[in-house]
Amino acid sequence: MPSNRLHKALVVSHKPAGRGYFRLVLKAPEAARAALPGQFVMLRVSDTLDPLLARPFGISAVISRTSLEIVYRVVGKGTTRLTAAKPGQTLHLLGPLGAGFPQPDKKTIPVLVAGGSGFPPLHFLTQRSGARAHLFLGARDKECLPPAGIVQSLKKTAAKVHIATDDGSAGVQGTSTDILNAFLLKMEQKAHLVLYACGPHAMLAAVSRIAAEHAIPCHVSMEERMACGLGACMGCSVPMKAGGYKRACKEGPVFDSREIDWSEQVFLKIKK
Amino acid sequence: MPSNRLHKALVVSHKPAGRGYFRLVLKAPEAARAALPGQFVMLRVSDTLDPLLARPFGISAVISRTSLEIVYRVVGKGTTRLTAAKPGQTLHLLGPLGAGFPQPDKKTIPVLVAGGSGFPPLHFLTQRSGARAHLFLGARDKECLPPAGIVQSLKKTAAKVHIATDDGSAGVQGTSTDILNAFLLKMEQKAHLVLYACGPHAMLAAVSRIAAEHAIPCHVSMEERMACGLGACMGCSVPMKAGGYKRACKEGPVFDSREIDWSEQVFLKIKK
Amino acid sequence: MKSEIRNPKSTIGNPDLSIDFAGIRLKNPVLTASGTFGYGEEFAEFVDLNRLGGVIVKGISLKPIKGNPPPRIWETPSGMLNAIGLENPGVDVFLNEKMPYLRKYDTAVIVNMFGYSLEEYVGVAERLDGVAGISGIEVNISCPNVKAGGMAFGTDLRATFGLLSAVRKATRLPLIAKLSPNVTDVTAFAKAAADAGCDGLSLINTLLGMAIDVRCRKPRLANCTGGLSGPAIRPVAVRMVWQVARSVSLPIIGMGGIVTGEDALEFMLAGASAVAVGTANFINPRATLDVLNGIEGFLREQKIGSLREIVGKVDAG
Amino acid sequence: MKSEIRNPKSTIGNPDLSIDFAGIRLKNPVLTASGTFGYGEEFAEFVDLNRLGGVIVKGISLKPIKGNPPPRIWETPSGMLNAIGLENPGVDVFLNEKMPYLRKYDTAVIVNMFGYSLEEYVGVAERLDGVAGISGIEVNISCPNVKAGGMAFGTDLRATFGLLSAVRKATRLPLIAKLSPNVTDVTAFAKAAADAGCDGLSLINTLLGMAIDVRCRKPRLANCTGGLSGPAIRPVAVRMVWQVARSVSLPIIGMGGIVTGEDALEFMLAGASAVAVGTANFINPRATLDVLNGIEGFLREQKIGSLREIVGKVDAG
Ligand SMILES: Cc1cc2nc3c(=O)[nH]c(=O)nc-3n(C[C@H](O)[C@H](O)[C@H](O)COP(=O)(O)OP(=O)(O)OC[C@H]3O[C@@H](n4cnc5c(N)ncnc54)[C@H](O)[C@@H]3O)c2cc1C
Ligand SMILES: Cc1cc2nc3c(=O)[nH]c(=O)nc-3n(C[C@H](O)[C@H](O)[C@H](O)COP(=O)(O)OP(=O)(O)OC[C@H]3O[C@@H](n4cnc5c(N)ncnc54)[C@H](O)[C@@H]3O)c2cc1C
Ligand SMILES: Cc1cc2nc3c(=O)[nH]c(=O)nc-3n(C[C@H](O)[C@H](O)[C@H](O)COP(=O)(O)O)c2cc1C
Ligand SMILES: Cc1cc2nc3c(=O)[nH]c(=O)nc-3n(C[C@H](O)[C@H](O)[C@H](O)COP(=O)(O)O)c2cc1C
Ligand code: FES
Ligand code: FES
Repeated sequence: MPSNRLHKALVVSHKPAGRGYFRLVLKAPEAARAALPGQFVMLRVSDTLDPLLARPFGISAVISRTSLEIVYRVVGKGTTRLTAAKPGQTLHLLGPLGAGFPQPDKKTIPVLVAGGSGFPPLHFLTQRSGARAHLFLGARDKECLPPAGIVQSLKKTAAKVHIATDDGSAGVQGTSTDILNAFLLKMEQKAHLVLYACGPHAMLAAVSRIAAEHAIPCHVSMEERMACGLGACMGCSVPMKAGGYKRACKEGPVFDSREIDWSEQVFLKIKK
Repeated sequence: MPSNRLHKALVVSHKPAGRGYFRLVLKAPEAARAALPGQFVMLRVSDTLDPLLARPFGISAVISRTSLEIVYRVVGKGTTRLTAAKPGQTLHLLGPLGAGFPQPDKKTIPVLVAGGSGFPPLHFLTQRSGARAHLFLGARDKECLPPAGIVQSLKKTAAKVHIATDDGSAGVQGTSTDILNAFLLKMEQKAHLVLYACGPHAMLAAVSRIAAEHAIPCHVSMEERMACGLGACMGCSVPMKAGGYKRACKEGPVFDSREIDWSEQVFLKIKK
Repeated sequence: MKSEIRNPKSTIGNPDLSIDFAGIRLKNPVLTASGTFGYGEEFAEFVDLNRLGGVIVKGISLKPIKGNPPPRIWETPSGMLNAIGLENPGVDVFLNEKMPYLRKYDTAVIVNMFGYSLEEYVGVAERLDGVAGISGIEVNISCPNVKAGGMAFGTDLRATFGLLSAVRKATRLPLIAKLSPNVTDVTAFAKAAADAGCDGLSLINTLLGMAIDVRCRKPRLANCTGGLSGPAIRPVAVRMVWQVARSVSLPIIGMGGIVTGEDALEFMLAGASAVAVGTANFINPRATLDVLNGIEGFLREQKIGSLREIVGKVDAG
Repeated sequence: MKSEIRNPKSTIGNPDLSIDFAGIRLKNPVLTASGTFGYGEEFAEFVDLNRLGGVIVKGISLKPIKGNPPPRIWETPSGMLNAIGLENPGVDVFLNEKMPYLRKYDTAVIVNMFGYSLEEYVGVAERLDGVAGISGIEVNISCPNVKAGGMAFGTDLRATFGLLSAVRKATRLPLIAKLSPNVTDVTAFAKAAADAGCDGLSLINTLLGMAIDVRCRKPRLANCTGGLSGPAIRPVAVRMVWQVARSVSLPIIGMGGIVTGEDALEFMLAGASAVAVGTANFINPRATLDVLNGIEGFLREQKIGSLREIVGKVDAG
């Protein structure tokens, strides 16, 4: 039973990327070949039983025919432990997992909105089809933006990167949704715009509201707690407008924003 | 409340020593200064909650005014994890702990008997007062003896090292207790002999029987499972002939072999 | 019926792992714990299902169940909390869409089921009875996640007996009662299951637990409490299997924190005839095979020809 | 009497951690769990006992207890099993040799005690009553290690009520009942303790567990089963504290796997007025102070002036 999604990934490089992030390059040829923007991997951060579960991370880039890039923020037990991984060692990697972003077609003008540590999948998306993309980054202040290296790389590939910070320490003062809204209001021709968003639930809810107002299709990538990443544990449920739940690891993490029951999302959710 | 027994010990060097052992040199000045042969330390092998407890290791040598040597065998979860400790990192070290061997006086001829991974405390003892010591090493076969480097160092310091293996692949064929017994039978003048033994319970029981037969004082170092190492958990009990138990970590690990209730020791014990 | 190890005089060289468990033929004692292996399909990419002793599927009810609002899971030291809320598509969808897939494999299919009333339990049992490819029924009387659910039955002796007796009448399939660990004396519930005519027992289900986000001042799970599983609970599970094996003659499927072959062997020495791998599937999709290979390797190493020489053989003095 | 947080209008800058627990004045809510801190002296080298809210000493009985044969402990995933067998020098030695040392410190001394019969419990209570320097009694009705011991009381409602009522009559000291987690409904035992006139509750004691050496085919503990403690059981402990806090008005000492200040705050949000640090003392002799500093730091960070704003304040929806 040869599986092409369970890998012993070799740590090729692993360095602090600034602003509390680490950049991890993993050699996992089959995964690198198959990876699509919006998909993720489950990484075991240690072989001990604590921390027990693997951690989900979006694929931030495919940097060679054989290697993947993960950019992660150190927020707790698992990511702290992960920082100890040294080049030359291997990590158990499961992936690529989930359904990524629908591939933008020739005419599409991708509008990307990233909040918090949600930029990696969008970084991968700009790599693949970013030439005409407008990217919106928002954060409390400059230090909460993605690492400088990532912002640079985004500026290189995307048509334009729009930045907003609550305190105005970088870009314009305000939120990513403020400047997104302003941007869309200025646009007469919205026919080919498609929104792609990843970040905290509250931000995604706001983005999907804006999308609805401007009648623009919107794809959101949902970060839910995950145990298996394979659709078996039912732990990563996202509430659907149609009733019931879908699994972020299987039907998602990318969903059409109109499918999601944001009320439950935003008000029932308890997550740092 | 300044404590001189809880240390962040710096890993100075950490290398395989052969025959399944690792040699770990730790910088912990206060501990190095205070350490006595037969005492031990509790080492935390990781900061995660699994493995949870610290591991007890005898002090195998004080190799400078500031550094201790530990020689450990990789037998399970904790020691396997410990092998990952890299020079430059620190380990939580508690010690020196327990009561060591009674200091041999001028006249004493120390007779040391080591089985299994019980040699480190005796190695330290020969360092301190080994000039006239006879050391007996026994093992199943050559590969189960202490690391070659340790055997060399023992031969340097001790008056004589007697080796026995069950299969005769090193030294004479037989057990350490066989050759110990033969050695003692040959001796007319036993007045100044004192036995010091460390190893598996069954071997210690045999040694103490031999000591009794030859009316020689005998000090044994007991390896018991330990949680606290401080005399608080009551987990490391050794049954006493007088009834009740004493704590290997506090009253021990070294006991007068005549104190111990070997029947319970040998027949109730369940340990790999 | 007591579990029987098949053809005992097998060659040492390759030990015989097959058993009859409560009348179910298992090619080996390694099963999948309900709710941790989906309906098999989710793991078929990693595990040749033909190699497993059997698959115990995610709990099935008479009608589809939506499940609890998120968050549904939280990691704890060497364990995890879950409050899935027994989400499942219902027995009809299971039979029409999941069973056809499972039938393709040469492995025992044990259907875990539950209800919110005695009638619902009976209803599911009736629908499963005689369905081709179903080897047995595991009755979840113990799921601690749903206030209205299993708990009430699984922690009340008379309710447990009444429920299992009713289900017993509704099916001729081998009937396995899955007991709750959240009780004072698990052996009393094991006896009640035996008296009700069950053929086997599964234990343990999850321990009821809770975790709190101290900054939000909210439970980590929307449901407040959830079921604790994983290696953290293994000592409690081994203890309960040992207690039950000594007090009831029904064969036992042992589970609770099994990650390695040695973990599984602890349960078997304590008295379990078979084992189920649960949470470990999440941290390693091939965990079931690792456990199987671990057991086989151990038997070889110890020159043991048959599981009969292991089951219940702990020397408790 | 319900616990009262002292002078609530303390300055935010340095939060007031002192409380009245069941009539016992505690300078802060951090105590030591019985059996994990000896009689204080063992840890005085690492912890200034004056900084602790109080010391709950190793369980004391009327006569000295030899304890169980070794091995007595075994490590498990994020936890440990122990079957010490309540070894202790007896109440007389305790009063003559241990209390004089503890009296030197400005910290509350709570004496954990037990017996093998109601009379023995009462006997110990009488001997402790009115002894200078003893702030309160914690009655261990729940130690799972000794077959003849606590278990019988702690898992039987009527026995629990009878025992605690008798002990209540024997002493005017604040009386704290330490409950067993190995029961179906811990709140029923909490109510029984309240009805018997106890002033406070401690929970949880250890969960009954077992581990097996698969090569020797013997239990890892000579006693077969033992008590499971450590971070592994924390979710069960937090759940039980939460359930009890909602059903009984007695103040609670929460314990079970507390290693950090945040762990302690989980218990306090769930409803514990004080906490006890147990197994963590073994992996870090300064654990009690780390927990204390963690709580204080959190209150500062969150600009909380008094514990009153924390205790029982989990928003369970
Ligand atoms: C599909 C997906 C893609 C992600 N991509 C990235 C990425 O590219 N870069 C990045 O920095 N982070 C990403 N995250 C978030 C990342 O998984 C968490 O930051 C990480 O799991 C935190 O683990 P921890 O042990 O350090 O934190 P802790 O808070 O100690 O974790 C405790 C538990 O909560 C879970 N958890 C905590 N935060 C989150 C979260 N935001 N989402 C899901 N589970 C969480 C953990 O997995 C763990 O089980 C992604 C999450 C998902 C679901
Ligand atoms: C006073 C003392 C001095 C020791 N000195 C040395 C030494 O110098 N070199 C050396 O190699 N070993 C020594 N040991 C044994 C060493 O502590 C164990 O080998 C080690 O704890 C094994 O841990 P593990 O997790 O790898 O093994 P595991 O078997 O996975 O450990 C499981 C549990 O059992 C305990 N345990 C296992 N074996 C022993 C043992 N033999 N004694 C006590 N506890 C055990 C562990 O501490 C752990 O709590 C000493 C033990 C004691 C008590
Ligand atoms: C996410 C999850 C879902 C579960 N769903 C069910 C279920 O539907 N029915 C059931 O009887 N047990 C269910 N269980 C309990 C497991 O089958 C098993 O009894 C328990 O997890 C202990 O085993 P483990 O520690 O190996 O996971 C579930 C457990 C988990 C973790
Ligand atoms: C080695 C050991 C000895 C213990 N002895 C006692 C005791 O004598 N009396 C008692 O009431 N509880 C005793 N306990 C239980 C602890 O007080 C505490 O309730 C339990 O360990 C849970 O807390 P923890 O997980 O922080 O250790 C003991 C626990 C351990 C680990
Ligand atoms: S993470 Fe298990 S179903 Fe999605
Ligand atoms: S190890 Fe705790 S008393 Fe000896």
